[in-house]
Parts: sequence; C-alpha cells; structure tokens
Amino acid sequence: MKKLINAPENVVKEALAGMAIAHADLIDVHFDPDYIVRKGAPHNKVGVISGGGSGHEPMHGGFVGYGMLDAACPGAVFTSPVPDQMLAATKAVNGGKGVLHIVKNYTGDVMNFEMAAELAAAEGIEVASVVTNDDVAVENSTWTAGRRGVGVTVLLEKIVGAAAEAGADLATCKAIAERVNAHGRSMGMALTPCTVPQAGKPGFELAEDEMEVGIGIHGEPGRRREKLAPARDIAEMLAGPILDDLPFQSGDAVLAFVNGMGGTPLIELYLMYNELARILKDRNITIARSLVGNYITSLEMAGVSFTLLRLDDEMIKLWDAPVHTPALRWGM
Amino acid sequence: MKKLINAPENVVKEALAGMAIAHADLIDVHFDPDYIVRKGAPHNKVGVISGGGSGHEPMHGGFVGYGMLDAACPGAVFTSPVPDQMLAATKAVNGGKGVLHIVKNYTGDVMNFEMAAELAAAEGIEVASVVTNDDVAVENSTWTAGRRGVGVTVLLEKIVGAAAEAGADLATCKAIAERVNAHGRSMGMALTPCTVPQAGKPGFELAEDEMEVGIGIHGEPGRRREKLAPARDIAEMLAGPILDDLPFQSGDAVLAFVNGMGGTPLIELYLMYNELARILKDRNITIARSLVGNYITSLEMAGVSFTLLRLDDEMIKLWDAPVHTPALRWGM
Amino acid sequence: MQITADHVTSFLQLVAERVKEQREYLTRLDAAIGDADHGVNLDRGFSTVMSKLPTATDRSISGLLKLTGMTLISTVGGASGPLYGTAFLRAGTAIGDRATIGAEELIAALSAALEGIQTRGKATRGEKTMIDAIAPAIDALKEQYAASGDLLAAMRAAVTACEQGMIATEPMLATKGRASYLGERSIGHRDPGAASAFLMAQAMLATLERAVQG
Amino acid sequence: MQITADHVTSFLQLVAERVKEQREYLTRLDAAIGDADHGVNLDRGFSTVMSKLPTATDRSISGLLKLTGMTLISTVGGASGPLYGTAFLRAGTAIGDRATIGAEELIAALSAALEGIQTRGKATRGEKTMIDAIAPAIDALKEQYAASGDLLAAMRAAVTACEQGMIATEPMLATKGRASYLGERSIGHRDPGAASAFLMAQAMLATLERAVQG
Ligand SMILES: Nc1ncnc2c1ncn2[C@@H]1O[C@H](COP(=O)(O)OP(=O)(O)O)[C@@H](O)[C@H]1O
Ligand SMILES: Nc1ncnc2c1ncn2[C@@H]1O[C@H](COP(=O)(O)OP(=O)(O)O)[C@@H](O)[C@H]1O
Ligand SMILES: [Mg+2]
Ligand SMILES: [Mg+2]
Ligand SMILES: [Mg+2]
Ligand SMILES: [Mg+2]
Repeated sequence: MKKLINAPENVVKEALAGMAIAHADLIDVHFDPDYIVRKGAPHNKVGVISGGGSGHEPMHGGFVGYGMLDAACPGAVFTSPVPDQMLAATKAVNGGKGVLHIVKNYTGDVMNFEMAAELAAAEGIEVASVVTNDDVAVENSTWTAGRRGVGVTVLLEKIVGAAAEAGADLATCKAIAERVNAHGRSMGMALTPCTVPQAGKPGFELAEDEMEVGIGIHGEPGRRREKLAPARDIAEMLAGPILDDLPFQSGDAVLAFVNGMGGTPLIELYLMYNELARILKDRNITIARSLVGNYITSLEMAGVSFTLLRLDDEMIKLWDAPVHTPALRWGM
Repeated sequence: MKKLINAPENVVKEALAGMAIAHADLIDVHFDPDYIVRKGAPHNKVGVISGGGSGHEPMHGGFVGYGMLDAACPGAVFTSPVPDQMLAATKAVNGGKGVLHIVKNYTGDVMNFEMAAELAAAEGIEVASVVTNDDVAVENSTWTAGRRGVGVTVLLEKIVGAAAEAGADLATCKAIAERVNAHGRSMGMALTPCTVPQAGKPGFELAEDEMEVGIGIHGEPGRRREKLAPARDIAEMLAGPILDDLPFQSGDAVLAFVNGMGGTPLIELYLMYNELARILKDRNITIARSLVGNYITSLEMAGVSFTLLRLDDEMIKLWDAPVHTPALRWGM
Repeated sequence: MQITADHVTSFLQLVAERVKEQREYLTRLDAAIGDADHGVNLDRGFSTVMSKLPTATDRSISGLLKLTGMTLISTVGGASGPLYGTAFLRAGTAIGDRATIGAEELIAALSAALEGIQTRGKATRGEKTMIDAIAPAIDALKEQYAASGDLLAAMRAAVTACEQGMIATEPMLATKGRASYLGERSIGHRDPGAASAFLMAQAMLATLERAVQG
Repeated sequence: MQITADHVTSFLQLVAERVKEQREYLTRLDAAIGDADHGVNLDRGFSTVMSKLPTATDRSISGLLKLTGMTLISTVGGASGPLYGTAFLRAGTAIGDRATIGAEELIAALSAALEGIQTRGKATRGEKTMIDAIAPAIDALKEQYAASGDLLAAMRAAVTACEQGMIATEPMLATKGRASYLGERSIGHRDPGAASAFLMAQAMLATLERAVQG
C-alpha cells in the first residue's frame, strides 16, 4: 500500500484538518462527531446536508459552501457516517426552515441517515430526505437493495443547493431533488482497484489486460470483468445502458458529466468526454452543460464514470447559479 | 499499460478534441499546428502564452481563458512543442501589445520557444520570454542545465495573466513574471511511476516500500530513491529544502500550493497540506493563500509536490483577481 | 444457571478480542463482495465499547447491552453499525431491569435482537446477510432448550446451526446490502456479516461454558 | 566518388527505417535518464520526412537536407528536434546548390551540422550528449580522410569513433539536457542522443558502401 499518510486510522481526521486550514474562508470542520459545515451556519434558508464514507473526495466536503451544501458528514473510508454526525450537522445548519438530507442509496447510509432523521425530528427539526439511485449497472427491483447512488449526487447537490440558496422551501427542495434524481443515470468502470488504508490490500485484483465494468464507488468489483478495450468501446459500454434506461431521446438536452475515479488523469477524462460527445451527437442529444474531472471518487482507483442528466430550464438556471465551495466554484 | 485511450499516438489530439467541446464557451482548439486559444483572440492586451509537453493536465491548456493564458501549445506527451505551434499561437493572440512566452526551463522547451520567438520577431511581433526554474531538487549552476520549471509556473501564469488582463504592458508583465519566479520554490516526490502512452512501459520501477524524491514532472526518476516514509517525514523532506533555499523567513506571507502528480487522491493532498501547514506554523510563516489539487501533473503518477511563493501585496491582488479558465475559476 | 452482568462483561470482552483477532479475515471477506471495511468497522466499534465499559454508570445487564448498542451505532457506521447496534439495544430493552437472567430471558432477548435487525434492515432469510447465520441459531437454541432444558447444550446446537447458516451463505445470491450489487458474482463467497455473527455466537457459548465451569 | 541526391534519399530512408526499428531501444535509454520519448520523437520526425519526400519540389541535396531539417524542427519537439533539425539545415546550407558533392564537401557539411548543434544547445564535449558521439566521429573522419584520401575507410573509422564516443557517455555525469537533473544517478547509462547519432552514422556508412558497390 503506497499512500501519503501517517497512520491508516488517522487518514480521515488529518485530511479534514488540512481542509479546514486550506478553506478557512468557506468552511469550519467540527470533530467528534465529525462534520464540515459552511461558515456562518445556520443560514436563513433550508439547510442542505449530505454525507457518506470518506474516500470519495471532493464529495461531499468539497461541496460545502455558498449555493451547495450547508454541511457534510464524512464517515470512515467507504463506511457510512454514524447518526451522531448527521444529527449534529442537522442541528448546526437548521435555520428554522427545515433540513434536507441527501442520501446515496446504500443500506448503511440509508439506515444511519434514517436514525439521524428520527432523532432530529424528535428534537423538533423538520427533516426531509432524498435518496439518490442513479447507477444503471445495478438492477432496480423490489427484490434487491436497489440502485446505488453515484454521479447524480454531485449534480443534485449543486442544483438543490442553488434552490435552497434562492429561498425555496423544504418541500420544493425535496421535489427538485427528486426530479434531478429521476432524470439522471450513471455507470462506471475501473482499470485498477483501490486500497482502503485500514484494509491495507486492494479490494480486488485485475490482470494487466482486464477491467471491471459496472463498479460502484467503494472499490468493490463491478458487475462483470472484461478484457481491456479501447476508449471508444468503453464509452459505448457505459453510455449505452445509461441512454437506454431513462430512456434519453433525440432532442433531449443533457448535462454530460465525465468523472474520474481518483487516479485517472485529466487527459484521459477529456479523451473519454470526446467519445461521449460523439455518441450523444449520433443520437441527436445536445450537451447543454458539462462537467469533467475527479468529483466522486474511489481513493486512487483509475477509472471513469459517465453521468447524464436530462435538463429542463429550471435545472439549467439552478446549475448556472453562483456556487462557491472548495471543489466547485463559479459566478463569484 | 492501462489507460482510457484508443491509440497511443492519438491521445493528445483526442483529448484536445474533448476539451474543445467541453469548454466551447472559453476556448478554441486549433489543430496542425496544435494550440488552444482563448475565445475571441486577439484581445486588446499583452498576449500571454505558454506550452510544453502534454501529460501535465490541466497545465497549460486548462489555464487558457479570462485572466490567465491567451494560448497554450501542447506537445506530444512529455515532449516540448515545436516552434510552429508557438509561432501560430503568438500570431493568434497578438493584439499589437506584444506577447509574453512563459517557458519552463527544459532544454527542449527553451530551444523550441527561442526558435519561435525568433520567427515571431522576424514577423514584427514583439516577444518577451520568462523561463521558470523553481525546482530546488536540482542544483542551479552555470555548469548544469539549471533548475527545472515546475509548480511556480501555474502560479505565475495566474498572476501574470491577471496583470495582462488589467492592462500591464509587456515589460511590466515580464518583470512581474520574473519576480514571481524569483520568489517561488518547489520540490516533488513520487510513490509510483507513470507510463508514456507511446513508450508503453513505466519510466522507472519502484518497490512497494520505495519512493523517488526530487522528481520533475516528466515521469523521470528523482534525485534519490528512499524508503517509503510517513506523510509527516515526506512533508519535511520537501518543505525543508524549499524553505532553506530562498530562504523563506519568519514573518513571510506565502501562497502554499500542494499539488498532486495526477494519480494522488485529494484526501492525501489535504493530509499533506495539513503537514505543510504545521511546518510553516512552526517557522512563523503565514499561509496567506493556498491551492490544493492536481494542477501540474505527470500522467497517472502518484505523488505530490510543494510550491511556496513569497507574496507581496501586488501578487496577492493579482492572484485574487477574477479568472475564468477550465481549471481555475473565481470571481466570475 | 443465572447470567449476571459480569457474564455480559466477559462476553463483550471476548467479542472485542475475537473481532480484533479476526479483523483482517472479516475485512477480506468484505473485500470480495463488499467494500473491505467490515472487520475494521466492528473493531472500531468494540474497541470503543471496551474503552467505555470501565466508566459505565449503569452496570446492569440491560445497561451494559444498551451502552454497547449505542456505542456501536455511534462508532461503527456502515450497514453493520445500525444493525448490530439495534440488536444490542433491543436485547437490553427486552431484559429490562432484571439483575440476572435465565435461559428463557436470554432466548427472548436474542429473539428481540433478531427482530430489531429485521426491522432495521428489512431483510429476510436467504438474502445472504447476517440474518442467515443468526436466525437458524436462534431457532436451534429455542428447539434444543425446549427439548432438553439444558441451556449449554442448546447453545452448542445454536453455534453449530450458526456455523451452518454462515456456510450456507456461500452459494447464495445476495439480494440485500452491498453484495447485492454484484449480482451473480456474489455467489461463492461467505457473507462477512454472517461470519461476524458466528464469531459472536462462539463468544456467547465460550462465556456460558466458563460460567458453568467457573 | 560523388554523392548524389539519390544517395541522400537512400540515407534518409535508411535512417527512417533504423529509427523505427530502434524506437523502443532509444526510448528505453531515454526512460533510464530522461523522459522516455527519444525514440518516439525521432520516429515521428523521420516518418514525416518520409511522407514528405515523394512530393518534395527542391530535390537537390541541399533541398532534401533542408526539408529534413525543417520537418524535424516542426515535428520532433523536445531537445533533439531543434538540435537534429538545425544540424540538417546547416548541412544543407553548407552544401549550397551543388548537384553532387565529394568527400571534402561532405566533411564540411558534417562539421557545419555539429557547429549548429553546439550553437543551439550550448553543450561541449563531456556533458553526456549526442555531441560526445558526433564530435569524435567527425574528428576521425577528417583525420583518416586526410591520411588516406579514402572516404569509405575514413567513414568506417568515423563510425568506430562514434560508437566509442557513444559508449564513453555511459560513465559520464550529465551536465546538459534532461539527464543532468539526475546528477550522480545519470552515471552508468548510455545517452539516448548519442545512440541515435551512432545510428545515423551507421546509416551514412551503409549508404556509402552501397554507393561504392552499386
Ligand atoms: N439489509 C440488511 N439486513 C441484514 N444484514 C445486512 C443488511 N445489509 C447488510 N447486512 C450485513 O452487513 C454486512 C456488511 O457490513 P459492513 O461491511 O460493516 O457495512 P457496509 O456494507 O455498509 O460496508 C453484510 O455482510 C451483511 O451481513
Ligand atoms: N544542450 C544539448 N546539447 C546537445 N545535445 C543535447 C542537449 N540537451 C539534450 N541533448 C540530447 O538530446 C537527447 C534527448 O532528446 P529527446 O529525448 O528527444 O528530448 P528531451 O530531452 O527534450 O526529451 C539527449 O540524449 C542528448 O543527447
Ligand atoms: Mg462500508
Ligand atoms: Mg521529452
Ligand atoms: Mg463493508
Ligand atoms: Mg526525452
């Protein structure tokens, strides 16, 4: 295991300490329970919080700030945070207009957020929750744990954050969040595994000529193992199931999000974006907005995920609204 | 070699094509000769261009836009671009007030930019050049090729770009560039090598418990090979030589730039930033500004570099000025 | 025999020790079909329980179990934190303010724990989770105790059933939890939660055996 | 014997072939003390030269050499592009409008090429660069030709000197180019530019040998 760390058990706290200093103008970091909270919280608006295991940086802590999240709760690496964190964060950001919990669909995340929401409700705070589940690699059936929440989470946090900033009430924020989730789909693949610091060994082994297709964001193997393929074939493997699922249609305008898994250099992400753009053009789908970079990651894993979000005018307006966080910033 | 590519020889062009579509609002990409140019060029100001081998993304192409570069010339991976590119870019951005060439100190880059500058001058364009050479890992002596240009290049491009945007003339831009270069120092290390697509094999081999200290940005081995060490020791190894070289002194205000080599996840970069902040605090040096992320990279290499820039008020003002490029954006 | 708060403390200590020992094993199981954190998660939780035990104010059986449940919920995270946490909380609640408990109360407490896991996680048998180890164990415990009236013998049967249940998760297709994302690829791997449940069952048996001997 | 434009074309073809063959070798040498691109760089350059040759308008010796120089400058990049590019340009300029050249003109052209490399790169002998292969080769060529008047024999001596010069770069400490960043660690490795220069010298000899035979 080759990492820039001191002790595996201290990685999360030490990285949080670094974030706190690097972005002292935007955020405060609270320890025990751990959460990252926007400077000056609570604000006079619906509070928007999220959380999940660490190892997905910049998500979610890098999205705390004006126009996006009010707080983020980082768990241990790839481990959902505990209810104490979400409860404390919920209290810290509650400005009296209620708090929206953005939860990625993983059993642990859902249960821990649920418990926090119950506790917050018991303290008189109005809480609404949205669960993202955009990963088309996983079958969505009442007989399974359902689809995983992946790339759409980033887009949803930006869009709902803008709505909350503009004064939308809790019900409206929840409705917009659900609309974004309903119109977004993702799929990812890995060229290499990653190593949870405390596990010390990679999550799986892959030969030099193999890749995992249909991975989540927790370093787990994907739906299937395949022979390594050229970028254009990989792009088809990811884009095909996404496009067919919603389904996206000729004439749709989308936000195209090409996301690196953490260890993929930007040059490859732009190359993959080029492939995606070609596929969309062939289907007469317009890229109205795009995002290319490492935003929802799995430690040092090399790989890529595509997310497509079918946009409407309100989503575009909210996407374009000013945002000022450590990882996403524009308009200010 | 595991990469998201089609054919090794097409990586640069295909990535450029992706960039062109993803950032169509900011840049145009010209092919044969290849260069990335700011939308609407030339502007009524000093033109600022840079260039170098590809594989360092987002540098330089990601820094083209308002308040930073007017054009960037990407060579083959880790290979300096050719004079035709810099000549074409120089002509494209020349608004009549002259053009500044920002060159990293590598024999190839220096020679190719020199030839381009001669050709541009022959066409009546006023060209000034600044050569960055901030890497303290390399001895600076008249008997060597001198220090490499590394992290300071990013900071310099932002600061000089702001000056040019504000209307500074060519001589002033060059003077500011030289001041930034003179006050900045860097050093880097690698946990893993990287693979040039057309070479197909890693630049060096490292055992599980080894690292390279004093690397450049071209996947080459460093000044020395050492046993892997905890983050705090690595931080000392990098920060020590930087601090002693200028030397930075108690009471100085600096911009602290913690840069990933491309394959290092953000969680480790923030952890390293935390170590750097501690070292600076011990020396009574104030971090007035910071930058944490993968900005000047070596393909998928895992590793980190530190850059410290001693700031004065003008540099701070120029750093804070609005910038809108694919990779750096604030104030607009 | 009657089970006392000291027995519960011994049981918790044994679980904490065994979890620490088996940390890599549990994590390796989780790496195959999950996210490589199950052993690390439980170790973090039970280590914290150990650090809190000495200063616990309510040292009754139910007090200790609730402290354990709360601590697991507050420190483990993931799926197993709320599940095991809820289990210990429910067991504590079932026992109420009894200073000591007998076989019947133990069986009731364990049944309440399982119910808690099922309510929280909404999984049933056959979905390749900890439930596939715990439910058969409790069935065996009840049956054998009803038949023999010998708690120790019944617990031995329970541990055997638990082990069989754990092994039986291997050929299962996961339909709950993280392993379900793997679809067919989850087949052929032991469920990590079933393995940690078996470890707890073994600790319970060992504690009872010592209590009977000692 | 007189060297014609056709000989120059054959030489360029041979260089292009050998560079393509030796691409990995040159790149591997560059990986050890540089950035793993030397073979790829030269192959890109000489492949482009090959694609341009058929449609070249100025097919004189100097025209072909200048086309090669310009093409290398425009396609190779890095340090070797401007250096080899300048070398070919200078050689072409030295030859001027002569339709054929003899030994003396060849020696003068090669000397001009070396001067071009030195002016552009500001390196001298002993710095572990292509100069350490080229300069001794030209020395040997001059000496042997002066002594024997036999160009072929002199070129054989030049190639031997070139090879020795290339090998002699191995123990050197690099003080120019990218290898200089390695400091002491550059010792023990052959300079890639010296290796490509040797390859060109071999191609020159082979071309002459064929010309004499044919
Ligand atoms: N819905 C559920 N009901 C019961 N047990 C579950 C459920 N989901 C997961 N588990 C159990 O949790 C175990 C995984 O725990 P752990 O690795 O700590 O959490 P996570 O899956 O969040 O990483 C699985 O092996 C399984 O036994
Ligand atoms: N200043 C110089 N003078 C002469 N030759 C040089 C000089 N710098 C580098 N070289 C030669 O160039 C070769 C490297 O070429 P190449 O790998 O193509 O370029 P780069 O070093 O820019 O990657 C070295 O092996 C060396 O022989
Ligand atoms: Mg987990
Ligand atoms: Mg190079
Ligand atoms: Mg797990
Ligand atoms: Mg090279």
